[in-house]
Amino acid sequence: MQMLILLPILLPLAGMLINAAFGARLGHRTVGAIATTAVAAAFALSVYFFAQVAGAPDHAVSGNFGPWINVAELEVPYGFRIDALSATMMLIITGIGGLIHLYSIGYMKGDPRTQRFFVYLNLFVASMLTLVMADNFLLLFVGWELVGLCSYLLIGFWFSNIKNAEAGRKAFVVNRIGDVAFVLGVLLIFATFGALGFKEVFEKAEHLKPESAGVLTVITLLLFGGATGKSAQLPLYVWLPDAMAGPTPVSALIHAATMVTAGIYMLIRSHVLLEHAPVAMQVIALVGAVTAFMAGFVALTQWDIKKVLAYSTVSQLGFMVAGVGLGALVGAQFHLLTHAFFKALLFLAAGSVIHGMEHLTLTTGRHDSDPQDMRNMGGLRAKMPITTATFIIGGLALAGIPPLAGFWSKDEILAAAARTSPAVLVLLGVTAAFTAFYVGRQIYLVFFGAPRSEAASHAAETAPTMTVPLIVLAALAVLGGLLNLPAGFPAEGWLGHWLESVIGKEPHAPLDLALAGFFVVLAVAAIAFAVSLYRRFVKATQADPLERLGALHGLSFNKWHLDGLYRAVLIKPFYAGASFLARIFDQGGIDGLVNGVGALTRELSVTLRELQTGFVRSYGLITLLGAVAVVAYFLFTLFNGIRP
Amino acid sequence: MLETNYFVVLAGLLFAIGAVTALTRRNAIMMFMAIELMLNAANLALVAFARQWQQLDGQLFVFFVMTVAASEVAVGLALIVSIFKSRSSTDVDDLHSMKG
Amino acid sequence: MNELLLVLPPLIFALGGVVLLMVDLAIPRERKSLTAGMAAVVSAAAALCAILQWGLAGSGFQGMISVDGVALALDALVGVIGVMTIGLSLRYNALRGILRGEFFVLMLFSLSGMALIGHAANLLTIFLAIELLSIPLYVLSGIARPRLDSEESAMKYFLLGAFASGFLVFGMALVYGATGQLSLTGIARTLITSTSVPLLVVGAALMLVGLGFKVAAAPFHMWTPDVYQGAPTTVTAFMSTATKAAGFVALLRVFGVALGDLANVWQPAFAALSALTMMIGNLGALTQINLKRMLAYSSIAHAGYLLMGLAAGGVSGVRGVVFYLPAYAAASLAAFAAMTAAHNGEEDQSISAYAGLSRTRPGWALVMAVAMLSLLGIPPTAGFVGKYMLFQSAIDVGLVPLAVIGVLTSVVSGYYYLRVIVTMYFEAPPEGVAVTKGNRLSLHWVTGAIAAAASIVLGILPAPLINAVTAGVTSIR
Amino acid sequence: MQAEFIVFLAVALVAIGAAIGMALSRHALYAAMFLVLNFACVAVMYLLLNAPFLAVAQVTVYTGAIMVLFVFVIMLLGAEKLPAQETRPEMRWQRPLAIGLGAFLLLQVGLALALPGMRAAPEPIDASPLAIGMKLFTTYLFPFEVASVLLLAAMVGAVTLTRKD
Repeated sequence: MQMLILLPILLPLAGMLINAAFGARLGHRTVGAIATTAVAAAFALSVYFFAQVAGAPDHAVSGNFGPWINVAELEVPYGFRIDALSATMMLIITGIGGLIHLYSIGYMKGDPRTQRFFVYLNLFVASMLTLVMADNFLLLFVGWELVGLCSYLLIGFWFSNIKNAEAGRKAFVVNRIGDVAFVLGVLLIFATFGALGFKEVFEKAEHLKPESAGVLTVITLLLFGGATGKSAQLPLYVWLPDAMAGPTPVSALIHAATMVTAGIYMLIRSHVLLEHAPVAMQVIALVGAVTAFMAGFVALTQWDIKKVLAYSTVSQLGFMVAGVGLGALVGAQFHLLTHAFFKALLFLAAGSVIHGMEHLTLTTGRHDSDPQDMRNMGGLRAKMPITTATFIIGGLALAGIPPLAGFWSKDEILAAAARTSPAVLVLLGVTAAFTAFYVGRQIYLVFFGAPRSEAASHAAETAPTMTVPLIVLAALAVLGGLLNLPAGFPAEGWLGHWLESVIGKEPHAPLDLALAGFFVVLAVAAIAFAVSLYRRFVKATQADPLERLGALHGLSFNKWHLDGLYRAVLIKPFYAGASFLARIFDQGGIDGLVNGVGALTRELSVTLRELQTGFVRSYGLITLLGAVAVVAYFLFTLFNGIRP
Repeated sequence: MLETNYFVVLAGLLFAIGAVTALTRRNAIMMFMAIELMLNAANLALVAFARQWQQLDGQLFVFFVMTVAASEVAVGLALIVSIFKSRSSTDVDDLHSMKG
Repeated sequence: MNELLLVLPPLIFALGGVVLLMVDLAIPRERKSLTAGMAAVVSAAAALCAILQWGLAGSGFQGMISVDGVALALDALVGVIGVMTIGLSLRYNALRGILRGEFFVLMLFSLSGMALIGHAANLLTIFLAIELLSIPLYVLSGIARPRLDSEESAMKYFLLGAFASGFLVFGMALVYGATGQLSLTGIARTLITSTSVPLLVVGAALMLVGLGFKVAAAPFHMWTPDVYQGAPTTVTAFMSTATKAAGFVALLRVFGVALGDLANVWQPAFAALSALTMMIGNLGALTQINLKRMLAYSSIAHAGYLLMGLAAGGVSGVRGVVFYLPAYAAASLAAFAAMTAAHNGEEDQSISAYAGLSRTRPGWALVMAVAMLSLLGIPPTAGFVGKYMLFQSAIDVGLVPLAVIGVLTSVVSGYYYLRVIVTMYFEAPPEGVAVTKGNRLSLHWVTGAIAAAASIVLGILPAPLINAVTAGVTSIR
Repeated sequence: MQAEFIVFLAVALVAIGAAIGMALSRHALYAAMFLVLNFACVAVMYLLLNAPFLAVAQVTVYTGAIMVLFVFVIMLLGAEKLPAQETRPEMRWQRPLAIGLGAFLLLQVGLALALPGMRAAPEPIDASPLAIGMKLFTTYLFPFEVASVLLLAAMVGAVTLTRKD
C-alpha cells in the first residue's frame, strides 16, 4: 500500500525514462504508445485510489518515504497524501492527460522530434501528479517548478521559430516572478508555524492568535501571488496567450486543463489559511473578477482561433479565482473540473481544425493562408463533421447553455457572487455575456457560412486517434454537470459531499431559477447577436463588424491599450530623465513592462560591466573603496550603541 | 617609554602610502614594491603590539610575514619576468584585454 | 606524534606534493598522465582519510591547529574536487600543452593550504594556509604561458591577491593589538574584556577585505571575471569550487569562532555584502556572451548566496553554507566539464558556440543543462535544497529583505542560465560540426557525469549529507 | 624619554619621507633605494620596540635579500625608466581617488586608535635570539613547517613560470 501510492508518479516517469533512453530506436508510434500506456495505467491507478479514498475512514491514503530535507527544526518528508481533492485532480490529470496523449500520436505524426515531445509530456504528468499528491508545501513546490519547466520546454518546442523560444522564456520568467511570491510565502509559513506539512500548518492556523492575523493575510497574498503567475491572473497573465505558440495538445493539456489550474488547486488546498484572512479573500475575488472581465473582453475581437481560446482560458480561470475568493470552493473546483473537460475539448478541436486547414498545404505543398486565422475559415461543418459537432458542444458548454457542464458550474459561482458581492456579480455577469458572444462568433466564423479561403474549401476530417478523444471529451462536457447538481435534483451536490472531508461542509443551495434563467437568456441572446452580426462576414479581407463599436473595438482588439497605458502611467514618468531607455519600451504593453523590467536590468548589467574596465589598478581602487566602506560600516554599527 | 600608538599611527601611515602607491603606479615592479611596503607596515604594527602585550607572539608573526613576503617576491618577480619576455613591457595598464 | 593525526588530510596533500615533485623527475614528458594519476591518488587518499577520521575532534601543536567536523568536511570536499579536477585536466591540459608535472604538484600544495584552513586555530595558521593556497594558484593561472590571456590572468590575480593579503595582515595586526591574542579561542575569550573595541572592529573589517577577496564577495570581486576567463579552464574550475569552499571556511573560523560575540557588529555588514554580491554577480552575468565569464559572474553570485548563510549565522545558517558548498561545487564542475568537452583543443568560450549541442553532443548537453538548473536552483536539484536552506535561515532570523533579494536575483539568474539551455536545445548547430552519437567512455565524461549526477542525487536524497553537515557544524570548536 | 622620542620622530620622518620618495620617484632604481631606506628605518623602530633580533632579520631578509632581488629584476629587464603617469583617459580619476581613499583609511585607523587609547607601555621582556628561537621551535613549530612547504611551493612556482620548455 505504502509503495503503491508512488506508482501514479512513477509510471509516467518510467515511460519518460524508457522513451528518453531507447526512444530513438523504437520508432514514433511505439514511443507514443508507451507514453500513452503509462498515463493510461496511471489513470487506472487514480481510479483505484479514488475508490480507496472513498472507502478509507479518514478519506485519505497517505505514504511517507522518509525525510527529504531534514534539518533539526525543519523536517520535510517525501510525504504523499491522496485525499478527496487530490483524487479528483489526479483523475483530471491522468484522464484528460491520457486522452491528450492519444490525440498527440496523431497530431505529432511525422514530426521528427516526437520522441522528445512525449518525454516532456510524460514528465509533465509525473510532475503535476507530484504537485497534487504532495502533503507539504515544499514538495508541492517541486511539482510546481517542474511543471513550469515542462511548460517552458513545450512552449518553445518548435524552436526553429525564434518567437516560440521567446514565448517559452517569457512564460518561464513571468512564472518565476510569481514563484518569488510563492517561495516567500512558503518561507513565511515556516517562520510562522514552524512546519510545512499541510496537516500541521492548517491545524496551527486554526489556533493562531488573533493578533497574528496580519501575518496570515501576508502569507495568503504571497501564495496568491504565486497563483497569479501559474494560473495567469492579472497582472501576470501575459505569458499565457503567448504560450499558445506551443503544439496544440500542449495548449490543451498544460495551458488549459491542468497546469494553469495548479494555482486554483493550491488556493483551495490552503483554504484554512484563506478563511482566516478575509481581506486577502476580497482581493482574490476582485482580482479574479477583473481578470475574467478584461480577458473576456479581449477575446471578443481576436482572429486567431487559439488566441480566442487562450484569452477565454484566462477569463475562465478568473471565474475560478473569483469563486475561491467568494468562498465558493466547491463551485471553483467544480468549474475547474468542467472547464478542464470543455476547454481541453475546444483546444483539441481547434487543433483538429488547424490540421484540417493545413490539409491543402500538406497534400499540394501550397501555402497561402494562415491556418489559425478564423477569417480564412468558414463552412468547415461540411468537411469536418465530428470536429464541428464536438466543437459546438464544447463551445456551448463554455457559454453556459444548459444542460451542458459549463452551465452548472458557472451558475454556482454566479450564485455565490449574487449572495456576497454585487461588484463581482456585475463583472462576472458581463463576462458571461462576452463569453457567449465570442463563442457564437467563433463557431459561426469557423464552421458556418461559406469557405473564405482555398484552404478552408479543401479541409478534411482528421484521423480517428484525434477524433476519438474529441468524442470522449464531448461526452464529458455534456455530462460533467451531473457531478454537482443543485439541491433538489437527484444526486444533488455530489462533488460537494465528496470534498467535505477536505474543505468542510459548504451550504448547498437549490437552483436560483431567476438568476440562472436570466443568464441563460443573456447567453442565448449574445450567441444570436453574434450569429446575426457575422452572417454578413463573407470575405476574409472584410472588416470586423464589431469595428462599428469604434473605440471599444480598438480597446478589445488592442488588448486594452495596456501598451500605451503602462507606458504613459508607469514607464514614462519613471524614466523621464533617461531618454536613452525610451527606445526599449517602444514594444509596449504589459509585455512592455515585463520586457521593460528586463531591459532595465540588462541596462544595469551593461553599466555595471563598464566598471569592469580590465585595468588591474582600477580593480585595486574598488577593493580599497570596499575596504574603506566596510571599515566605516563596522564602526558605524559599533558606535550606534551596539556593543558586544 | 614611547607609546604604542605612535608606532601604530606610523604603521598606518606607511600602509596608506603603500596602498596609494600601489594604485597610482603603472609599473608592475613599482606596484609590487608598494605592496611590500604595506606588509612592512603591518609588521611594524605587530611588533609594537607585541611590546604592548609583553609577548613574543607578535614578533614571531613578523617572521612568518617575512617568509610569506619572500615567497610572494619569488613568484611575483618570476611572473613579471615571464610576462616581460612575451610583451617587453612591465606596464600593468597594457594588460586589459579581458574586461566587461 | 598523535598530534599529526589531527592534521592528517592536509599533511597527506603536502607530503604527496613533495614526493610527487621528486617522482615526477623520473617520469618522461609524454607520460605525465602518470603524475596526474598519482596526484589523484593522493587527493583521494586525503579525502578518504578525512572521511575515516569523521568524528575526530581536538586541538594540538600548542593550539595552532584543531580539528572538527567542518574541518574534515572541507578536507573531504577539496579532496574530491581535486580528484575531479585532475579527471578533467588530463584531456584538456594535454590538448593545450600544459600537461606538466608541476601542474599537479602545485595543485597538491594548494590543496594542502585549503585543507589546512579548516584546521587552523590561530590567525597565523590561517594566514599561512591562505598564502599556501594562493601562491600555487597564481602560478597555475599563468601556467598556460606564453598565452597572453593566461599571463594577464595570473598577473591580475597575483597583484590584487598580494594587495588583499596586505589588508589581511594589517587587520590581523590590529586584532592582535586589541586583544593580545592570536589564537581564535583566545580572541573569543578576551573579546568581552577588550578595552579597545574600535581597534578590534577595524581589524576585523580589514580581515574581511582579505578573506572577502578570496571568496569573490563584492566589492572585492573585481578580479574574478578576468582571472577566471584567462586561466586554463581546469584551473578556473578548481578555483571557483575549492578556493571558494576554503575561503568560506576561513570566514567561518575567523568570524564565527573568534569574533562570534561581535556578531551584531559584523552580521549587518555581511548581510549588506551578501545583497551587493548577489546583485552584482547576477547582473554581471546577465548580458555576458562569453560562457566562461558568465560562469565567473555566477560564481560571484553564489558567493552572495553563501554569505547570506553567514549573515544569518547560527547552526541553521552555517549548515546551509556547508551544504551549499558541495552542491555548488558539483554543479560548477559539471558546467566546466561540459564546457571543456564540447570543443576540441582550442575552446570557443562564446555561448553561441554551444548552439545545437543537444544534437551534436547530447550527453554533454544534458550535463550542462543539469548544471544550469542546479545553479538556478530548480527542484529537485541540489542547488534548490541548498538555496532553500540558506533563504530559510535568513528568514528565521528576520533578514527578510535579504531573502527577498536572494529570491529576486535568482529569478534574474533564470534569464542567463536558461539562455544556455535554449542555445543548446533550441538552436541549430553551426555548420560543419560533427554529430557524435553517444559519448566515448572517457575519464572526462565520467567526471562530468558524476558531477551532474551528484547535483541531482544531492537534491533528491540530501538527508544523509544534511545529517553529516549538521553533526559537523555542531562540533565546531 | 625625551631622547627616545626625538630619535623616534627623526626616524619616523625619514621613513615617511622615504616612502613618499618611493611613491613619487621617476626612476625604478631610486624607488628601490628609497624602499631600502624605509626598511632600514623600520629596523631602527624594531630596536626601539625591544626587538633586536627582528631588526637584524629585517636588514638581512628585506634589504639584503628581497630588495636585492628587486634591483636585480629591474636591471635585468632594463626597466629603470618609468613611464609617464596616467596617459589613459579612463584612468584620470585613479590618482585623486586613490589618495582620497588612502587618507580616509588612515583616518579610520587613527580614529580607532585615538578613542580608547593604549595603555602605557610596560617593562620590556626577554626578546633575545635565544628566547625567540625557543619559542619558534616549540609553540611555532607547526607554522614553521607550513612555512617551509610554502617556500617550496613558491620555489616550484617560480621555476615553473620562468623555465623554458
